[in-house]
Amino acid sequence: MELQEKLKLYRINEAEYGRIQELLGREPQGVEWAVFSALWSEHCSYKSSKVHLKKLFNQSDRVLESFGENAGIVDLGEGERVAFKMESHNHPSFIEPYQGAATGVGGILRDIFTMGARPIALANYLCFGEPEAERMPELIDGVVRGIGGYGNCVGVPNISGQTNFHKSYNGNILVNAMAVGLFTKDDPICLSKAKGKGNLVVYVGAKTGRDGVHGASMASESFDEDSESKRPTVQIGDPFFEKLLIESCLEVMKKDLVVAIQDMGAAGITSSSFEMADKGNVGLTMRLDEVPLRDETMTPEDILLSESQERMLLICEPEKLDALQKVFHHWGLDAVSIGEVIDEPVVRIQWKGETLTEMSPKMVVDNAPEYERPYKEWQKKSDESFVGASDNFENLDELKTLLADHRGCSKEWVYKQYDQRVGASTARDCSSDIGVIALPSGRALSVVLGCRPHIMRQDAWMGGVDSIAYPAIEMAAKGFEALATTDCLNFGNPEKTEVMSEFVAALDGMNKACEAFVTPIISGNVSFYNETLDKGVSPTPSTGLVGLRPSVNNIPHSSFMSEGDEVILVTLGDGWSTGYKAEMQSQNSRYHFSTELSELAKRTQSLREVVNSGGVSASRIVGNFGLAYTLARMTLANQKGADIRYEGPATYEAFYQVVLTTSKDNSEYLLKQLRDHELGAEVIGSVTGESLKWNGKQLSTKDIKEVYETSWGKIFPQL
Amino acid sequence: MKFGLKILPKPEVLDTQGRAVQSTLERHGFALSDCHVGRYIVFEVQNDDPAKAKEMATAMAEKGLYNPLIESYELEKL
Amino acid sequence: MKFGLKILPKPEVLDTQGRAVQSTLERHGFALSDCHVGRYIVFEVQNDDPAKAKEMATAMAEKGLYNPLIESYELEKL
Amino acid sequence: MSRVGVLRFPGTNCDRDIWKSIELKNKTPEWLWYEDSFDPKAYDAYLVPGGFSYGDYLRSGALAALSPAVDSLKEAGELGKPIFGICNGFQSLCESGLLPGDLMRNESGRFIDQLVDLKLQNSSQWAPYETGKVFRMPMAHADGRFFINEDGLQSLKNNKQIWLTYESNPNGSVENIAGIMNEKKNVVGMMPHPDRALFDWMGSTDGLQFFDWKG
Ligand SMILES: Nc1ncnc2c1ncn2[C@@H]1O[C@H](COP(=O)(O)OP(=O)(O)O)[C@@H](O)[C@H]1O
Ligand SMILES: [Mg+2]
Repeated sequence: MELQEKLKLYRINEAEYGRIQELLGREPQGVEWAVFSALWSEHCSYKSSKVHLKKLFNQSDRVLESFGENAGIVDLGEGERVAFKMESHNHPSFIEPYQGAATGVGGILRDIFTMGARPIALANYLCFGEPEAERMPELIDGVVRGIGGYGNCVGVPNISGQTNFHKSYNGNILVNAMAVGLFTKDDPICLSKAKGKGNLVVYVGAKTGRDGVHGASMASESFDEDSESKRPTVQIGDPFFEKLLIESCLEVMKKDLVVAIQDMGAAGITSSSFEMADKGNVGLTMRLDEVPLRDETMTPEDILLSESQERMLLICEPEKLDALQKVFHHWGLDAVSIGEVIDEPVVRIQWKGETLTEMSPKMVVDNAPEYERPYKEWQKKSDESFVGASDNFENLDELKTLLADHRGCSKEWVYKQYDQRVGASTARDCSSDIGVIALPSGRALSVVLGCRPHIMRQDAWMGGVDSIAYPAIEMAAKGFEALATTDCLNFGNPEKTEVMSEFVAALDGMNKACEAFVTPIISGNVSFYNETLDKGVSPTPSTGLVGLRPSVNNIPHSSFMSEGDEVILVTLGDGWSTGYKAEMQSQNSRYHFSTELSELAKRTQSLREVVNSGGVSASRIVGNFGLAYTLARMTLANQKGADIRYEGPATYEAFYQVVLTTSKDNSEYLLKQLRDHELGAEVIGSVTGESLKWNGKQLSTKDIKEVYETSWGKIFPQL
Repeated sequence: MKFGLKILPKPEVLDTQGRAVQSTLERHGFALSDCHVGRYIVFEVQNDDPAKAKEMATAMAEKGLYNPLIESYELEKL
Repeated sequence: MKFGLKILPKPEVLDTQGRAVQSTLERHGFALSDCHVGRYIVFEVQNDDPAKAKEMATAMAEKGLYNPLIESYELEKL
Repeated sequence: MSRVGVLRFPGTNCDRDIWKSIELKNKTPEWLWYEDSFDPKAYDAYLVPGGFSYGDYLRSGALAALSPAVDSLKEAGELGKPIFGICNGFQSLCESGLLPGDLMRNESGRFIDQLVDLKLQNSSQWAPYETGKVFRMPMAHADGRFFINEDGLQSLKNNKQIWLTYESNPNGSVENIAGIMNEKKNVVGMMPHPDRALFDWMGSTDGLQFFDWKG
């Protein structure tokens, strides 16, 4: 093959090629091309983002594992710990929505149980294009079926999520999945650090096929006309097989039969083997010809690059192999030894007795390229002259148009297809603004996703702040303390200065907020090149936060509960955005935000304490589309209305406000509590009747429910 | 005119159902191999000209009855 | 010896998949009727005696590959 | 204290949930692995949990019905032992012939997770209450549309084998059927999940009343 063809096929540029020659002191040969192609791809090496990720705030006294491993781990106390991570599967989902989304869920689950944690919750963050965009209904249908099809079958409840729409996703949908796993008292944490000369390298799980060969490097490229021709065999997920893998892997770890374990994700066996050896400062031999194959005609290169699903690589002491295999056979799976751990720090890849290559994992992994992609200093667009005074909200029919829009209507069609309760631990499901799981200790764990793309589009820095502050405040409003964060940074082409500038600004905003709220980022994933024919997605750094509450009982609801309850508006910060409505109606978009993040965090903590002091019947952050829409949403569940008198904006979005309701008897006490904590709080009305009254104008709860719940079906009749 | 459409996973694509069905039947003492599970679709086309009808049936298969990324099909006249 | 098993829902059973497929195709402007969606299973039986092999294949179908309450099947030798 | 055998197939995923439910009622659950036949006399009652046995491949519950454990379960049924299948457990009992009829793809063609209200049509030892009582609990399935042919339906009615019905039909089941019994009334199955309605924080505690069986 011509050198130029080679470089194109393996997606290695001239400079990287030169570096490889330098490192090897010779030309790369045979499978070495595949190894470098995989491990130096954007997807595996984070070459465009590493320099910035290093700056992330990632520690707190609760953090047990942060980056480096398959997922981050936080300590909840009382012997309970959780591992969690979020990952994207954008490109595969655009090509084959069902399998793309399904294998995304499977992959993130493996990152969790490889560490020894039992998966207890899933959440998903989706971005679609305009409803009328080409293929869009089909893509939505496939993605939702895929996520449900995998998660429901493997038996992990999906308890939260977000579904966004914008034209910038027309050619690049985003499919991000988050998984959370629990370690109870005596569950060991297993790492991927290979060690122990003479220990065995054991291959477990599904046979290897041609699935996704060259997939990792493909996920590191923009789509263009000939993406068709580049298509690798579609990866097929088997949730049934994954369930068996979960049970068997957790069993061998509990029985202390494994020294180290790692799932085979992007770039399959290549990245697992090199990374395990690299972390342990040891070497490995791998007899590729002993890897179980689905297709006997596969070449060593195919095997190295295969991304077949539901496979694990583990290290096991020779005398424990029998016991290990017994467990896997019990679950109907195979476990075969394909190599050994050696002292010499090289990965020796063998094929039918001959050595194909022998490379130092340090050399390959630690020398992966790192780029300081050019970007511009960020100019915040905060406009102090914008004080969010009246947004001249005319009448409640405007509210109806918001409730009827695909961006504002119910997403029940989506989450109804997810099993939200398997495991019998779900205390709040997708219909609530936060997902909650009951822990064995009787405490409650919350999961909330962040990142509001319309705020990102106003200002990447502010959007970054919001992607942490918003979910943290949603948790506080329900009495939860946000503990840590995972993220999934979805951006366009990092070789473009504007894209890189937004990336850096968003990350800086997130990072400052994480420091202020003490929600370290302990795991995550970067997805660049979300771009088709030169059009990229608007910046979308989705986040997933987990939080803790001392008890699973008496968590405030999200809707008006009882006639006569007082409605209190709590203000935590000084800032406004013209918001989603302005963007939708392409009015000029402005915002300002002038609260110190440390102050915002302090008030958020105060809010949490007040909420947990009791008596709050319902709570909700003032979110997309502003206060009027938020209140309308609060009438849905129980069809209880409210009489509201409020002179401030109806549709502008505050940074930040929270609505609380409490009984008349308790409101004096609650207001005093709030004010003692120096939180701005005013009674804006009371729960009453069968309609939402806004300064005299009214809309019946029946109409609100009808338009909110039936609009999706009208927008997507084919679904 | 009536047609039957046999749809099977492409050989290079993992057939999750076939794998499960085969291993289960084997565990229950059946000697089989190379088991694959797909879909069978029958439908009637309003056109008496065999050539035309066949053309329409093929168009339907191509348009939406099978997924070319992961499946292959065979059309039979009934 | 290779066999193909065509499984279709019985006429008295409401075939929701068939209904869905038909309406999708009709939305795409195709004229069809009487659309039914079932399963197609292919497998190899280790026995060279055609009669014996057929017997084994039938046994597998009867043992559980189809459900007589809701489905009917047709076995074909490939 | 009564011993309860809980069947486990590859892909069963509500096994731990059921375990909790049984312990809440101070009974003793024990696992029964699908590959092993067991002594049908050894247990006072049997539960077949929900999930996706064999990934719901072929037909929900069809491959589970072929396992040795189910052969033993059939003997237990003959002996009149109380047997209760929930969701995928119900599907497996139908596929194995322990219960009449079968469960097919929901009319919408989609998986549905939602709260439902169930009405007790005929009392059983698994829910020994006066008929007409209404329970609220979640359902979560893709294949929950109960089907049985005309004659079958008639005999269900004649023998008072219709156990539970949906107050509003979510999946297209004939006659809103959510759960049924066998002729001897010792084997029952239902699609919704009493094992997911045990505590206030779950949104309902009505499920507790389904684990009060005699014996
Ligand atoms: N993809 C999804 N998966 C699960 N739940 C979702 C998904 N998309 C939206 N939801 C749920 O639907 C509800 C409404 O979502 P949304 O319209 O974004 O309003 P909110 O401002 O409350 O997030 C939320 O409670 C959210 O949990
Ligand atoms: Mg939300």
